Amino acid sequence: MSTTTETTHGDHGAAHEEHPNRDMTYVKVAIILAAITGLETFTYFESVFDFGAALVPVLLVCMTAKFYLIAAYFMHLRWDKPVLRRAFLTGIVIALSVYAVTLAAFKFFGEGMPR
Amino acid sequence: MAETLAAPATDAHHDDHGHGHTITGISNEKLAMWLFLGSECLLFGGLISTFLLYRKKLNSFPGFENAEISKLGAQLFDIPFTSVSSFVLLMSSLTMVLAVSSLQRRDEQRMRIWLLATALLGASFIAGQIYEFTAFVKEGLGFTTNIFSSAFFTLTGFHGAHVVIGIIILMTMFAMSLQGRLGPERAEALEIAGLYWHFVDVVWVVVFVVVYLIK
Amino acid sequence: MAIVEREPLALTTGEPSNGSLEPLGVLARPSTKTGWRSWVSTVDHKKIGIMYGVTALFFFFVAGFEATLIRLQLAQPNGTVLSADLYNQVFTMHGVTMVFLVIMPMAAAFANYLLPLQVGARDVAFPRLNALSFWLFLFGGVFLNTSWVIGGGGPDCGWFCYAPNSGVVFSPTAGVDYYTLGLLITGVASSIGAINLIVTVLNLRAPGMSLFRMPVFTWMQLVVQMLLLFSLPVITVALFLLTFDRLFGANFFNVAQGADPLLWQHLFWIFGHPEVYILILPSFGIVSEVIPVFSRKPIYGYPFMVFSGIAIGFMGWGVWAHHMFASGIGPISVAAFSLATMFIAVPTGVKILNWMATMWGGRIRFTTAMLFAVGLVAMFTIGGLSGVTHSVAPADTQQTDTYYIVAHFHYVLFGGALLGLFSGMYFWWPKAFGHFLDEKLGKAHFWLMIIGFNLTFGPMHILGLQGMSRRIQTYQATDGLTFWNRVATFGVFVIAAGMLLFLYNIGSSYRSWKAAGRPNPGADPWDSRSLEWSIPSPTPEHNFDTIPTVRAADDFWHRKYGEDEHGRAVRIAATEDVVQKGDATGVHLPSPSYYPLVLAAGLPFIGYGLIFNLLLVIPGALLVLWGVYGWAYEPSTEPDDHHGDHGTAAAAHEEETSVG
Amino acid sequence: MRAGGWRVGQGDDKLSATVNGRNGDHDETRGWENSMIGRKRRTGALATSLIVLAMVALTGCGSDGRPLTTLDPRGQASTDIHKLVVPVFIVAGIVFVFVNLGVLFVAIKFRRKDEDEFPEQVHGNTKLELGWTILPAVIMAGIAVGTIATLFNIANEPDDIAQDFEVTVVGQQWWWSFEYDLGRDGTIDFVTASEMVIPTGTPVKITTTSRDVIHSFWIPALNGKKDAAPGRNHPFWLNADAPGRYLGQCTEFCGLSHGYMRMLVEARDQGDFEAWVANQMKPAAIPAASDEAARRGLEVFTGACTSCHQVQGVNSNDCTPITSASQYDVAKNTCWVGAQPYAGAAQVSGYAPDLTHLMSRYLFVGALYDLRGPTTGELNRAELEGWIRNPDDYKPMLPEATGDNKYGRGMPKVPLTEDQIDDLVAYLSTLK
Ligand code: HEA
Ligand code: HEA
Ligand code: HEC
Ligand code: CUA
Ligand SMILES: [Cu+2]
Repeated sequence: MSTTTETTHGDHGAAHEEHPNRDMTYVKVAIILAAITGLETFTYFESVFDFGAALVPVLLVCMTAKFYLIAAYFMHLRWDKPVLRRAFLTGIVIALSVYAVTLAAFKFFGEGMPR
Repeated sequence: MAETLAAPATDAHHDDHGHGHTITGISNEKLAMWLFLGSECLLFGGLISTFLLYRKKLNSFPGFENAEISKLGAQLFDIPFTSVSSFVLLMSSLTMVLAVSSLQRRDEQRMRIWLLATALLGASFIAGQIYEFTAFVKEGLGFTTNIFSSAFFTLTGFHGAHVVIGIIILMTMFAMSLQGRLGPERAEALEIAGLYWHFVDVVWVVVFVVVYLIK
Repeated sequence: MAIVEREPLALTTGEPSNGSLEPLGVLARPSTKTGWRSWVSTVDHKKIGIMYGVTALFFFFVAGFEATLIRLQLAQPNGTVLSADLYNQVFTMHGVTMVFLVIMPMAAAFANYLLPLQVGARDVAFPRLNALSFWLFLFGGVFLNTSWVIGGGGPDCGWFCYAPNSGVVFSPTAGVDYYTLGLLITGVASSIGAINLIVTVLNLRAPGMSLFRMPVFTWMQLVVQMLLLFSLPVITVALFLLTFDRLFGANFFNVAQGADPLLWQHLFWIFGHPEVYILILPSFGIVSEVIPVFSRKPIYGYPFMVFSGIAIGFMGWGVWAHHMFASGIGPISVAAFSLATMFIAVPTGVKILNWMATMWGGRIRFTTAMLFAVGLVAMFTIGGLSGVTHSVAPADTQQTDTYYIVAHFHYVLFGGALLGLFSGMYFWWPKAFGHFLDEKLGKAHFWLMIIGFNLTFGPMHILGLQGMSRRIQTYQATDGLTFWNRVATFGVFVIAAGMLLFLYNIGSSYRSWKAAGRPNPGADPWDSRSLEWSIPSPTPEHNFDTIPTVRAADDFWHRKYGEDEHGRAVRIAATEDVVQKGDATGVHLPSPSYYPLVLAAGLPFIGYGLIFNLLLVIPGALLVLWGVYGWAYEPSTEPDDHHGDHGTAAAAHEEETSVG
Repeated sequence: MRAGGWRVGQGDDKLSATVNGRNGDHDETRGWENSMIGRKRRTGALATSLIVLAMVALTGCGSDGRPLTTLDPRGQASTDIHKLVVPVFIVAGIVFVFVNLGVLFVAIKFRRKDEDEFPEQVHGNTKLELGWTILPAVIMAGIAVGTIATLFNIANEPDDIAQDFEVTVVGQQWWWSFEYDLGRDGTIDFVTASEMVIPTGTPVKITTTSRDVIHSFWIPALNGKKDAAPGRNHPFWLNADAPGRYLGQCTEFCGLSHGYMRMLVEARDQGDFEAWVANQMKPAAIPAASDEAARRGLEVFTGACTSCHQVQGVNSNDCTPITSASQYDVAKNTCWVGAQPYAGAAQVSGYAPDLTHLMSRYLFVGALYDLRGPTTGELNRAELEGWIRNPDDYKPMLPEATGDNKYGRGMPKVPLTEDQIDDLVAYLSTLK
């Protein structure tokens, strides 16, 4: 994978400066993503290590981190115009808040769920 | 005529550099894709919430606390297996972004390889999902078995359908590339297809944690 | 002149333009500019807008006929005009048709026609997708209405189709399947349309047209399209769940399995409440254009108008459960949603008062368009105020599902949305068709509508408070509800007379215009403010000879008028000198295409297939495939249409992502 | 079929006669003049509001002859609601007058008179606009305070709620049943249909639920609505200030005969209520041998009707006919929803009204028809026979499972001879 970087860059040089070669970054991000996925999977083996009450928060943090990394790097939001980020974020924010409220109305959070 | 009216428009900026030939500098297609992805958040959000609600409901439903039924719920999950397919899908995002990157640097040959790799990884994810589904059905957890199963198959099925559509798009682009219709000048088209692909991956990131790992 | 020519713009996606790609398939492009072929293959936003309008008007008569049946049935106790079963289908289809096939597409008609003009563009961002939206809407609407003739009657579940009553156990005929599949089809249409229009507004603005120089109508449509974009997926989920339940035996609303019937309600109203603002905001936009023009004053408090629109859009997301105050969601949820709902009165009030302030001190011309606009201000307020009385949750438990609610939503929908749309019709008619609608007939139309409307729906407030439930196919003589029901039934005939007069007006205005030798109304017949009036009437196919450069809000007005030391407008240029001539030639426009039509035509087949026989899915899927691939292999612009001297920002883009 | 003279909603004076208590020993003076139906509007109740008065004047005076009106509260909750809504109506009325007169004024005053004249080009006034942003917000905040207070006031069970019994209100297509749990111990002691009886003064704890689709329980004079949803139990309470008969209507669209799904709440004095309860607790007596028609009727009944209907003392626990009254044990009866923890809806109404004390009711068939004369208490034989002869004439239903319609709902037309119908009515009229 890493060889990609040099060859392509050498071939085409400065003519395409608007497309900086980020392949190394992508690979690094992918390694981090893989590592987080490993951690996530690890939580499943409770007999090896029990996260206890921290399980859900840990998983949610892992999930958010992966989400962020993919959206920011692979989807270029980091480098693209803010309008695009806002369009996507609007969707996420509306979805999160609206559905959280819905679930709350069903008494989803907390113990038990009276009918 | 008033002076101001004759004066040249100072704010008529023509920032025609980069991709943008529009007033925002973003191409129509890319903006459209992001808007679409924004709206997809609400779609998957709805499916995920339905699933969460019904998983919890089933557990508290009278007569359903017993072992036999809960066997027909989350206990069936084969986490190591799903972890592998999650990993496969994750890596397909890497190959996708490398394909885009290759095309941007005019390396069409390499782009085609990455593209094919992405499609293959996507296909193996789908194969894994088909295997998982058939295993569940064999265990007695069909689409119509209970509220949990309906919600589970619908959510993962919608995601699977998105992946399949993504594979079709990727293969179409692969074919176009072979025909010479996907040159570096159309790198953005590939990038946009990639956005869709990454989004489908991101949805799985959420599904994997929320559906499979959190009990 | 002051208009700075904008540079021609290149194709963004580098579609090869060497002409090597032969259009594929049997559907060769039509070359005619007139005749039915030019309509079915058009990708011109103006023609599409007009088709939206015509279709919506047609459906209005259908739904209005259904309303008339409802009123006839209710004219006296124990009515026998309709059976209970038919009544349930009729009111369901009345509501569904009015909401999804009348107001939404009528608003889409205005959006399509006007947004590109108001932001100074040559077309929408994706002209073929635009055509696809229209055809999907048309076929979805027709599909929905064929339930009357094929397959055991219309849906009988009410327009919000609560589960489990809409499940296959309780509604065994195919009616509800038409509802779910029909709304899925029209939903796709609206989603595509929303993306298209948002991109158009954000990306294709003329130089200098910053967001805060956009006309208020454009702003309101932008908010509406955002609401559509994010709310449609929610009802899509709901509709899919119900479809899966009904057709494939899923358990989403199967209470015996532990499903919760409130899930549907939440999903529906998360969509449904933004939906009602989707219905009203376009009309708010129209009125915000009409009132300034006929008051000869700028809109009062432009920033407040814009921000209140945005605020309504945002707050609209947090109030959905006010439709569920009696549904048993628990006092804390009820309290939260009650409070959230109340404060929507604030931004809406800003709009009402700013319109009044716009008129204040103006020199008001009461054209028909202005009458309808002022009618909205007065009538919508009544509906809004009854809305406030609903938002008081304990009070709403007495009001919900009574005619008091029916009164509320007809006041906001008819007295708000519909009056606004009529105002827009009278206002932009000359722009679209090159002649006026007769003002005398128009005013008669207006008064018949206002009087009939109040006669029909005013009494419903009383009926509701006196305890008349909605969706009942009849009431008892001893309920004491007969008198006001009679009045309401009488009212609908006054409305119908008004509507027939409107039809007559359309015909007779056209004929007398023809008889008078087709006099042209000129580019700017009303002395207006926004860009669409700076180009000839009817709008030339290429919209703008040259894309204008914008320096201020109401740029066109400021080309005509300056201000003297007292802040009074003074003419600085003759209108004829500042308008465009419409004589540009060789403007590069997107070519017509049949493929949107082909693609859209596949979906009803798939729908029928799911309902009756899966074999029918095959021709449907083939049509869709044909559409998609024909589309993908057909360049959006014919190579030999390429004249090159006037590029366009938008029109020539190839939608490569549309393959997926 | 719906003879006017028999209608409960009739506001006539002739209905103001006293109705005798079923047990005879209670000389009930509640009668019709105490009921909200046909009762004169309470003076002064609406005098608080000019606007509401105007509205009421428009409607042609109060609740007279309007059994379902919301403007004439007769219970604690409905009165609270009314006290809340009247000021809101006033505020709305003021804004209405302000805006509409304002529009009228502006329209007249600022008409254009001169072609060429131009007004001052005012672009706005931030202070003014902020003013009319804040003012409505303040008004709404005021309304919000009252709303929240009333809301929780009504949502919370009152302290003096009846401790000795509670009622589960069950909606089904297209009638209501009321399951009384004496002692609030979770077992259902008796069941009525269409008519529910409560004591005056004390609030009564109610739970709404449903066997099939969503219905909504609404007695306008006593409280707002509460949906009855399958698989869900919604807490609710009712109380009536004075004895009377309060009509209600199902207000959530629930299919074919939704419009015909009504119910009645009858409030009785405490003693009267207790007598009623005591009677309801009794199983039905087997008709005396001398009453041959009724005996024959019972035979027809067990042959044709008990597959759906229950008569305590005749049907067994598992809903099949029994031979002796001793087999009847209400605590173990599994035919009733609520007799055990609610485990999801049957999805389809396989249940029919309990007829044990049919003749203790005045209305039947979704509280739509008079079973007995409101003044005389005399059996409305024609209606009852007609109903048994052809139920579909009275109420659109889908009793037959046909084709797509997999489950029947409602009462079928049972093939009976006229003699059999006469006998049935003779038997049914013994079910006091
Ligand atoms: C065009 C569509 C539209 C619009 C704009 C509105 C606007 C509002 N609606 Fe309405 N509504 C519907 C369409 C609409 N509604 C429909 C279709 C239904 C029924 C669905 C069904 O059941 O079938 C419904 C039902 C409905 C309910 C549920 C009732 C029930 O079923 O029990 C409620 C409850 O809160 C409600 C509230 C409101 C409020 C508070 C507003 C506010 O936005 C109104 C704000 C406006 C004003 C208040 C007037 C102007 C303001 C001023 C002049 C300022 C000063 C005012 C004050 C200080 C009060 N509406
Ligand atoms: C924009 C939306 C809109 C509009 C404009 C209307 C317009 C009308 N509506 Fe509608 N209505 C709804 C949206 C709308 N409605 C909705 C959402 C519901 C809820 C449905 C549900 O509960 O599920 C509803 C429900 C509803 C009910 C309650 C039914 C019930 O609960 O049982 C009633 C009852 O009177 C009614 C009446 C009318 C009338 C008389 C008109 C009139 O204004 C119509 C006037 C138009 C015409 C008359 C047609 C034009 C003229 C001709 C065709 C000429 C020829 C005329 C004849 C042949 C008579 N409507
Ligand atoms: C298949 C079931 C079924 C059978 C058999 C049946 N009924 Fe019914 N009956 C019903 C249902 C359901 C209702 C409620 C109808 C409504 O009000 O919507 C009802 C209502 C009634 C009522 C009115 C009860 C009330 O309080 O509202 C009477 C009386 C009655 N039936 C008598 C009979 C008699 C007598 C027979 C036998 C000849 C009979 N029924 C057979 C289902 C049945
Ligand atoms: Cu039961 Cu409506
Ligand atoms: Cu709403």
